[in-house]
Amino acid sequence: MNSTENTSRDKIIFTAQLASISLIWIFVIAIAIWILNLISVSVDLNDAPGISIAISLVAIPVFFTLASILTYVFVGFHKNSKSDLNNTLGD
Amino acid sequence: MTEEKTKTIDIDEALYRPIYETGRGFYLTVGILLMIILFAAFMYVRQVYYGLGVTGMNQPVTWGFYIVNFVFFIGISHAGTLISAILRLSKAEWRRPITRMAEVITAIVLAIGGLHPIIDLGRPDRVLNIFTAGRLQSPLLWDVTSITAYFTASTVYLYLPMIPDIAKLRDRGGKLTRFYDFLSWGWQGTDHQKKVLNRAINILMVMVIPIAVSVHTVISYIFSMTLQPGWHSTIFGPYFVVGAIFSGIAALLIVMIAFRKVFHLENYLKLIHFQYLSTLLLIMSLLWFYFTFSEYLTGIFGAEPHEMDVILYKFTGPYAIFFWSMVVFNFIIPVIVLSFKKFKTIKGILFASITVVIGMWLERLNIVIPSLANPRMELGSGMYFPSLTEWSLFVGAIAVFVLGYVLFSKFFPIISIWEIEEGREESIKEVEKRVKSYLPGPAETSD
Amino acid sequence: MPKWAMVIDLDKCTGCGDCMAACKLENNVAIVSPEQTEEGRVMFWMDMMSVYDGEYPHVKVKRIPKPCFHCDNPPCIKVCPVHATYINPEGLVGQIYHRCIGCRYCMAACPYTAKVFNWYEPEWAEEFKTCLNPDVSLRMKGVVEKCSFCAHRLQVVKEDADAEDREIMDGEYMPACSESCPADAIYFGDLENRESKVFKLSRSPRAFKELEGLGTEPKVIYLSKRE
Amino acid sequence: MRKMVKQNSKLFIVASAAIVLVVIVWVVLGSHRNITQPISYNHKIHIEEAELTCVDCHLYVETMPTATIPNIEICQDCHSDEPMSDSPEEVKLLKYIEEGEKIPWQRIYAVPNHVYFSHRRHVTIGEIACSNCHGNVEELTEPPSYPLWLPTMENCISCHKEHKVTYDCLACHR
Repeated sequence: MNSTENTSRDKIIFTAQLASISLIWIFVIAIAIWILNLISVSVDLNDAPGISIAISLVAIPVFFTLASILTYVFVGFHKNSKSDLNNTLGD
Repeated sequence: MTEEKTKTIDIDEALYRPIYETGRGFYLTVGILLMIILFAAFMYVRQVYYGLGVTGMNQPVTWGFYIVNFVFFIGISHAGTLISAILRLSKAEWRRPITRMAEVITAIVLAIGGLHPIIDLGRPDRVLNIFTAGRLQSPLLWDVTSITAYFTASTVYLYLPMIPDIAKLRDRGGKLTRFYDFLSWGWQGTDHQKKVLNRAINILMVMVIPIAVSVHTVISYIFSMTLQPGWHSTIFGPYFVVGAIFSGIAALLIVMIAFRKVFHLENYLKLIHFQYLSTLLLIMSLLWFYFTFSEYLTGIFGAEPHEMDVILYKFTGPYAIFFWSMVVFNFIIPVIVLSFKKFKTIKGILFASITVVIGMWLERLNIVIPSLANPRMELGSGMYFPSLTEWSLFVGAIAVFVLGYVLFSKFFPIISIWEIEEGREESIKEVEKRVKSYLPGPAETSD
Repeated sequence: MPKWAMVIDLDKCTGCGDCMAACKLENNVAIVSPEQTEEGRVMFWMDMMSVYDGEYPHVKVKRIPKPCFHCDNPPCIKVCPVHATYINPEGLVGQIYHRCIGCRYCMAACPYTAKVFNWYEPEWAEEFKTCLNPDVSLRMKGVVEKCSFCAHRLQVVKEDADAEDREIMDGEYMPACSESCPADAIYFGDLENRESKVFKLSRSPRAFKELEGLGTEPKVIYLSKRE
Repeated sequence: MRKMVKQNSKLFIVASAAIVLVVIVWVVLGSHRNITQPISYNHKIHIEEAELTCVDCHLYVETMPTATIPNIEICQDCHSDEPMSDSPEEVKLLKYIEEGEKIPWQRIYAVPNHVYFSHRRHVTIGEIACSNCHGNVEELTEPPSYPLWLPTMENCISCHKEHKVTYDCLACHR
């Protein structure tokens, strides 16, 4: 943490972690878009739109919850490590 | 602080060793597995090139090994997350060395099982039609959604409890530090981080159970939503879930016994773990029999002619051998082995688990093929012989599973180190406190 | 909106198999080698069921032509994951070969086993290739196909009627099987049109449908005095 | 460090923009497979000076599913031994006629075999002008080198929806 090389390495890893988190969000949003697209197709063709909407109501929140849990963990870890740093510095 | 750390590392050195020491056996195993997988891949490419004619499927038996294995592998996947979530949720302390192994089974097997319907497609080049023009009314789409959800959930559920262990590997230095640093998400083991992680795991384990149940229910719906005799049954949902957990526990036991032997984990996986799990296996075996019995009894009692055709075909037709060996493997052998203390040794449990896995595979076979072979119309019954392509893809799928497991164990500890530590440090006190809270306190005297 | 239906008079049917041949030629159904047929991969859109009653030597054989039943409540379309099989407003159950991903779920779900699959790339003998019907597209390996009630003929008939600004006449739209039947046992027409022959025959006391109890409401109606 | 990330992000944006550009160029160029006809036929002259209409040469447009591309049998009704103009293209045509050889026209509009497309349905019954799909051919002084309107399923369906006519699969698929 003292050497500049170390911090730059940390930064790269941190951005990679951020990227992986955003990948999960992209994945989840892609699934939501996909399901919404299927609903629009089923409405368009009048092909059991009720069932499609019912399934989407269950499926989409599940995916979003999963992504939020991951984000919560990631943010939770980092929020703390900063305050911890301050604490140790303060001590 | 540092002294304590080195101490604990010394204690659990056996768990780190497989990651840092690579023997010739590892390369040999990986090489053999890769060869099997390559051959399977070749057979698959051949199938894509020539068409599904290279399999043994035909009319009316339009589904064969691929769908059987699909249901089978997804069933095995329930080992994992579901067992580990239930054990975590019920605060069973003996879970600690088991959960990780179970979760890994889930993640790998789900990926394999989820690919099987694609292998089964006549036009895999058009698989994207599902995304552009899918119909959510079709049970196949329910499957796509629920398996994706389960795969995501179980991967997250595998990953989160692994973070502290990854951080340990990162702190050890040596190979792949950057990789572990990336995966450890800045874990420092502070109290706040522990709180966050525990909360996330708690939410996940509650979430994972209904998702897991939904997955196998939905897979049973593929069959029970049709009008075919032998499939169109309301019991299929719970029946499949029970069967899935049943085969999952058996697979978990096999994996545990294999790793105990290869990695010398006798200190972690003790006889008591196997006995507890095998008691669960015994319960599931009885439950499985109960469901099977109800299924066939309602069919036979109602005696609807087409239903009877299928049942008689299963009992006495060309597939009778598979039906009866399923009963022996799934019920008679496990019940005999697991009911008597004399047989309930590691070897006995291994034997029972292997028969259960085979028996559950036979059950999937008995569900898929006899119904299709006996169409309602008067066309005579069909026959199905799997071809070399189907066999090699089956073996290939198993090889992918073993390879995935072996590679996982090369990069990550197969037993959750921090949870073992936590068990040593905290849970003895906590359990004591918990048990005390169950017990009646000193009688409150009136006045 | 018309509702196309077929009536097959089993009392008239001689079981000659002409409908099978006509269908095969009209719809470019692939000709499967004897070895593949042995393995259960024969392809007929119009199949012929043989039902044997009694024991040798007193065997009674019933021959029943079996096309796709074009159910009003088709079990196959509910399970299709990609909208490759569907029912159109005129009651025809269509199969769109270029949409089909070959999962064969519809085949597994069809209680009448009316669908066939292209296990290999479809093949014809050299002499046959010159007489393929240009009005019907050729299928490719890995897709499901089935009797379409010769829907390509309806496209032409409809256009003729529209050009002359009139309704389609009874008997104008006829699938190949119905047209070629030497015993005149296969009728085809509009079930909504009360004047049509099919409507009248469907009300006959001899009329019955296959597996009526399943609620699939097939639009192929059989006539028979025998049980 | 941040600077580096910023620079990298710039690089990333530039790289992705380049990829997108390449894809667009590829799609645009790839879809227009330029076709040169054996004779550079001038639609404009034939319509304005010879006062012909589309149907005069493209027979069966109004009565049959498939329209025709005129060949020497039709051309020679007007173009006989004497050239009518000083166009070098007419010389080519006269040579074809003299030798009784068919002009090897290249077809640029085609629907796949599994689609039933009828000109009569669209032109006579639906009363759709030729230019609706074929573009303003009347103004062209040389033959189009690529289809002005691609007969893809999306294009067909969007037009069918616009005109509120059936887009049932079996109306076109066969």
